[in-house]
Amino acid sequence: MHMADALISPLVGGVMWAATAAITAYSARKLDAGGDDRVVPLMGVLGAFIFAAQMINFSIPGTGSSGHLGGGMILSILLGPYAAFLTMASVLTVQALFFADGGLLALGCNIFNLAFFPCFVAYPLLYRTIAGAHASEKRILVASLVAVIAGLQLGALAVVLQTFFSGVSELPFATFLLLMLPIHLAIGIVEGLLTAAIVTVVGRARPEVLASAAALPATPRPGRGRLLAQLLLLTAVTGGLLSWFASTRMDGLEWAIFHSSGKEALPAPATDAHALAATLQERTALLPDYAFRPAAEEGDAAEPAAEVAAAGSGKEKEWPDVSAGTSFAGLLGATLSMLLAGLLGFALLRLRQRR
Amino acid sequence: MTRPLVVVSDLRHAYADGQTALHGVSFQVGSGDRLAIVGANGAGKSTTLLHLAGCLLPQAGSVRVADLLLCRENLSQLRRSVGMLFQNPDDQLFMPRVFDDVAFGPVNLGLPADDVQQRVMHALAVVGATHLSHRQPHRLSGGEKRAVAIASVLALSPAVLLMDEPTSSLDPASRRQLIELLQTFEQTLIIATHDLDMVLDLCPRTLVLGEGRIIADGASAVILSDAALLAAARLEQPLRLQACPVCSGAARRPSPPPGR
Amino acid sequence: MTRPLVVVSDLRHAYADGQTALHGVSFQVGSGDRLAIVGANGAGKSTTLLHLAGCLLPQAGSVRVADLLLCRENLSQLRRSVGMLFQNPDDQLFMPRVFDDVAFGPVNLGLPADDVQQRVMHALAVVGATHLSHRQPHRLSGGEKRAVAIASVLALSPAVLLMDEPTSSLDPASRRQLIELLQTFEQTLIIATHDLDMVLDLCPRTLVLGEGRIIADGASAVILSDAALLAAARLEQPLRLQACPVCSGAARRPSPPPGR
Amino acid sequence: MARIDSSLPDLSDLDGLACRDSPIHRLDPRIKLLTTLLFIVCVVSFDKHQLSALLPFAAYPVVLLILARLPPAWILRKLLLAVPFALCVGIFNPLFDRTTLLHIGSLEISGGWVSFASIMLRFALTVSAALILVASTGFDALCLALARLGVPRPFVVQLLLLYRYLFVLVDEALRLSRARAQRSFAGRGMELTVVASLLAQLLLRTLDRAQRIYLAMQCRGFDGEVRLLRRLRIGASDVLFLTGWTAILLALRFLAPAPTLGQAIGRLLPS
Ligand SMILES: Nc1ncnc2c1ncn2[C@@H]1O[C@H](COP(=O)(O)OP(=O)(O)OP(=O)(O)O)[C@@H](O)[C@H]1O
Ligand SMILES: Nc1ncnc2c1ncn2[C@@H]1O[C@H](COP(=O)(O)OP(=O)(O)OP(=O)(O)O)[C@@H](O)[C@H]1O
Ligand SMILES: [Mg+2]
Ligand SMILES: [Mg+2]
Repeated sequence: MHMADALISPLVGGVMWAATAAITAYSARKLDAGGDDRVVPLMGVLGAFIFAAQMINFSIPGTGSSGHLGGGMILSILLGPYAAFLTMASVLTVQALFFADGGLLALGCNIFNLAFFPCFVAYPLLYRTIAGAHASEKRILVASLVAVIAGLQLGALAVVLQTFFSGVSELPFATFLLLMLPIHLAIGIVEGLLTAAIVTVVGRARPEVLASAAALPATPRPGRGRLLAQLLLLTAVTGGLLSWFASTRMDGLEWAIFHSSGKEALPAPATDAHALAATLQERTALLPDYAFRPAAEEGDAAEPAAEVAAAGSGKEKEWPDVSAGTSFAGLLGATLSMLLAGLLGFALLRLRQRR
Repeated sequence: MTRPLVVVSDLRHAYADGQTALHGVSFQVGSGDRLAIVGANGAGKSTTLLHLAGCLLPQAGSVRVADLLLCRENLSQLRRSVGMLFQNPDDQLFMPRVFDDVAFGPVNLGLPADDVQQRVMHALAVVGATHLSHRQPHRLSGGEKRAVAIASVLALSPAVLLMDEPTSSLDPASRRQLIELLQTFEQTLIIATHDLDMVLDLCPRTLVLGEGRIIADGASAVILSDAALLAAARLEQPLRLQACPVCSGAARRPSPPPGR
Repeated sequence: MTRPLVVVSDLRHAYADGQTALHGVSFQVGSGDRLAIVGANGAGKSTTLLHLAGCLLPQAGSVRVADLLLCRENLSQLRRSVGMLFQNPDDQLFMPRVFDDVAFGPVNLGLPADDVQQRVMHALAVVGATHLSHRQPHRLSGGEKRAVAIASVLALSPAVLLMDEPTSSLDPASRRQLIELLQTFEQTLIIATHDLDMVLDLCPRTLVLGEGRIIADGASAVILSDAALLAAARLEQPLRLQACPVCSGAARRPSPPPGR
Repeated sequence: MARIDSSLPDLSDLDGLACRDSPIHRLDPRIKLLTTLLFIVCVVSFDKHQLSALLPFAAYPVVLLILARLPPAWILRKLLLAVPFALCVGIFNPLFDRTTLLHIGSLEISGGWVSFASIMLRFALTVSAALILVASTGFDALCLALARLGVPRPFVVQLLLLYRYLFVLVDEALRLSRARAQRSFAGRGMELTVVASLLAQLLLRTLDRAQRIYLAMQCRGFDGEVRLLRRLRIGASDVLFLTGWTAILLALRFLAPAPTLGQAIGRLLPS
């Protein structure tokens, strides 16, 4: 599932860009240090393979809908995490540029969701742990299933978080999450099965391919620690800088909220699901809330979740009344400027034809 | 003679990128005939075959096979009477074992297991590949792959067999074996190829395509010795006719090799 | 004659899966000679060429090109005097534009930009593909791809040109053009092929491989008319040396085409 | 995904468009890339109920489209192809946000619909800007720009190879699925096991191909480094383009002339 430019704020997009840029640079450095130049064409062609493989779709049993191969996990199994990450990143870049899947600003989010989680989390922590170096076919099946599902769930969660923090979509956090996770569980099961089946066939036909990839180091432990630390630091710095910039220089409303909520200590990890849900709802209420009020009223942001319903019915607070006139004026102005743009275009066109 | 089994009339096709591959092609093939389709690279041979096999639907004009009009509704019925051999056997052999691959079509027809077993063994026997049934397709030699690919099509006992460049990349002995095998077939054969010597051995009738149009349609012996026609279609005489002093006075003889 | 440019002695090679591809192959090629390597599928032709190109290192025996022994240390030096044309031009044209692709080798040699430019344009001119320099490889026709692939090898001005099945999947006219182009070359040529008619036109000398061993080595005219030898190697006489099916009584005459 | 199948011709179209010549095509790809990014950031940085301030941004794609001589119908078609996701998420806004934000006559328009419209507008603007960038630059030039802007080399080489072999492998996959369709009847032959062995077959062939490509690269002196010969040069027109658009975009972003203009006119109108 791709994030789109239209749904994210520059802050979220920027932070994710910074994070993926860091991982890309890190992976590229690791790859250079590996010193195996055979991997260069291999990565390129496997990236093209992922595209081609997505053309061949299959029916998901019992649903009548069809799915296709995602790619992050199978690339990790064949190439190891670093090369797999770079390959997935390039696949997503081509999708963003040519198929308008996502967009340039959302590219950071998409690479993070669809490449980082499978390659740097699910593969080393789950697949490698379960399958080991010389896996039996049963272990491959279990490992692929678990790892692919986990990777996809993390990705889906990240999509929801990014959407939520961007605040463009009105979908409440919990609802969106409840939409996303089950769908991605179903997709994950099918994709896990498919991944396992492919790995098994390749393992039978070319055992050496899997063996050489399994011999590659998965993320080495100290490296992983440092990577994560760097990532966190970088993310924090970018986030802080951008939100400061935003709150002082741009129109600030949305960002100030984010900024202040970002400074609050995150709620302690909830031990029971109920507490978690409550926390989530509280946070959910935050953004819809601010969206309906002028900046002045923005103080009581911590109102309970019932706010959503109240705002939904739209009876008590007639906030937008004041701005109805403004909005009308805005539309008028916009129409005029569209007209101007059209005229400009027309003039250019004539000028060109004259030449 | 026999009444036409395949009727193509005014078939046109443009690919999605705007490239027009066929500008109105019409021909008929009788039951049991063997037709060769020849022409330069990009002339439209493969596109024509893909229509007959139901892989592409006509954008204009029509295709009929065994009195069945090619359209979306008739597709799966039409595919039962047509078998297509793709140019590269690797494209066609996608199951893990030779047996599974040959059985793929019959199983999808919903036949009972015994029936499938029998069809598969028969098809493998026809191409002389019974001993390969438990091998993995990608470990076979080029000639073996070709034989298995043919078996996987024969297992559906199609009335029409379509072949796209069946002899390319085979060594001369495997090529000869294939030609001899095809000579024993009684199905209707339509072969797209650059191998004009094979045409001479196998197909009484030849259709010459050029830039999506039919340039000539007639007896192979006549067409393949018409040097001017062939040159116009970016072809040349079959090599055996080039060397023959009777058939081609002007043809280049191989120069004597210089001594070392 | 000239002193040997390429010396292969007792070359053996087994692939990682245990398959022995070469069981001791020895031959020499003089500067400016043209040698054809023929044999059945899997005979070891490509494996031999890969050694000469420095893509594989000898496991036993030795390979010398221009007095340079093939070993890990000499590899990059040796590759400057050898150029290899792979069977599938798609595998060889890996850069986004034709120009970049032809420039790939010279740039890697570390030549200054002007020099590279000049070499590229010269190489493209030799194969008549100057007009293609800004095209993208995936939009070229089969024959054009082949020409560009040759240019990308020529740009390194190698002393020895190795070619693996250069005529496969070309239409007859493109094949003829390629043969005529190669006839103008003065480099040493070593060609692995199934196209024995091309051998007759291009290579005075032929080496026959069978199951990793040399079966015969000598003048093409002699070898290619020795039917018993060729049959043993799963080959057959070049088509032009075979009897003309139209004239000779024994050959099957094509039956008249069915009336339409 | 049948989409790649049907988008591939579009991809070739893109190549064709990138080969044309126009003032925009001649600009340095780095400049175009940076301007496009700035444009996208400006567009998405507005509040979600902003519609009027967004509309003037349409000037950027319109002007570039015309200067670059790209067919508008083509961009529109691509936009429509990519619409579903933004639509899927955006369509919830009217459900969850029903506060009336705007009266036009007796018609009440809720905030949800406004933000939905805003999402769709953002979508149209950002996607068309990215499409124009690619269609007027070409993939290889963009990769070159990325390399010059400091993107790690392995990643760029990767992109180049991926793009080159996309066409080759998609063709291969198309042939494989055609061969499968040939022998599939009445919906059978689409099972997971079949798809898995089909994909495994494609993967094995891809691995072989990668090996052959590597050998071909080695034979021409490949040592792990792919060097790109072409130079990029930033000229006066590039500087002009970048500074001009930066000024315009920032002005549109921070001065929001449309509402102001509208208000000014609104005051003139008899209310
Ligand atoms: N998938 C495709 N998309 C766009 N154009 C195509 C496609 N396939 C073929 N073409 C074009 O259609 C025309 C006819 O192609 P076709 O494959 O039928 O030729 P052919 O006679 O089989 O050639 P060859 O001898 O090279 O196999 C060519 O110009 C080709 O470039
Ligand atoms: N990468 C490989 N791994 C294992 N075995 C291989 C490999 N490449 C070739 N072989 C085997 O080595 C032998 C020689 O192969 P080679 O490719 O040299 O034959 P060839 O004469 O070029 O055949 P063709 O005419 O089909 O191209 C064959 O038995 C083949 O199966
Ligand atoms: Mg064809
Ligand atoms: Mg070979």
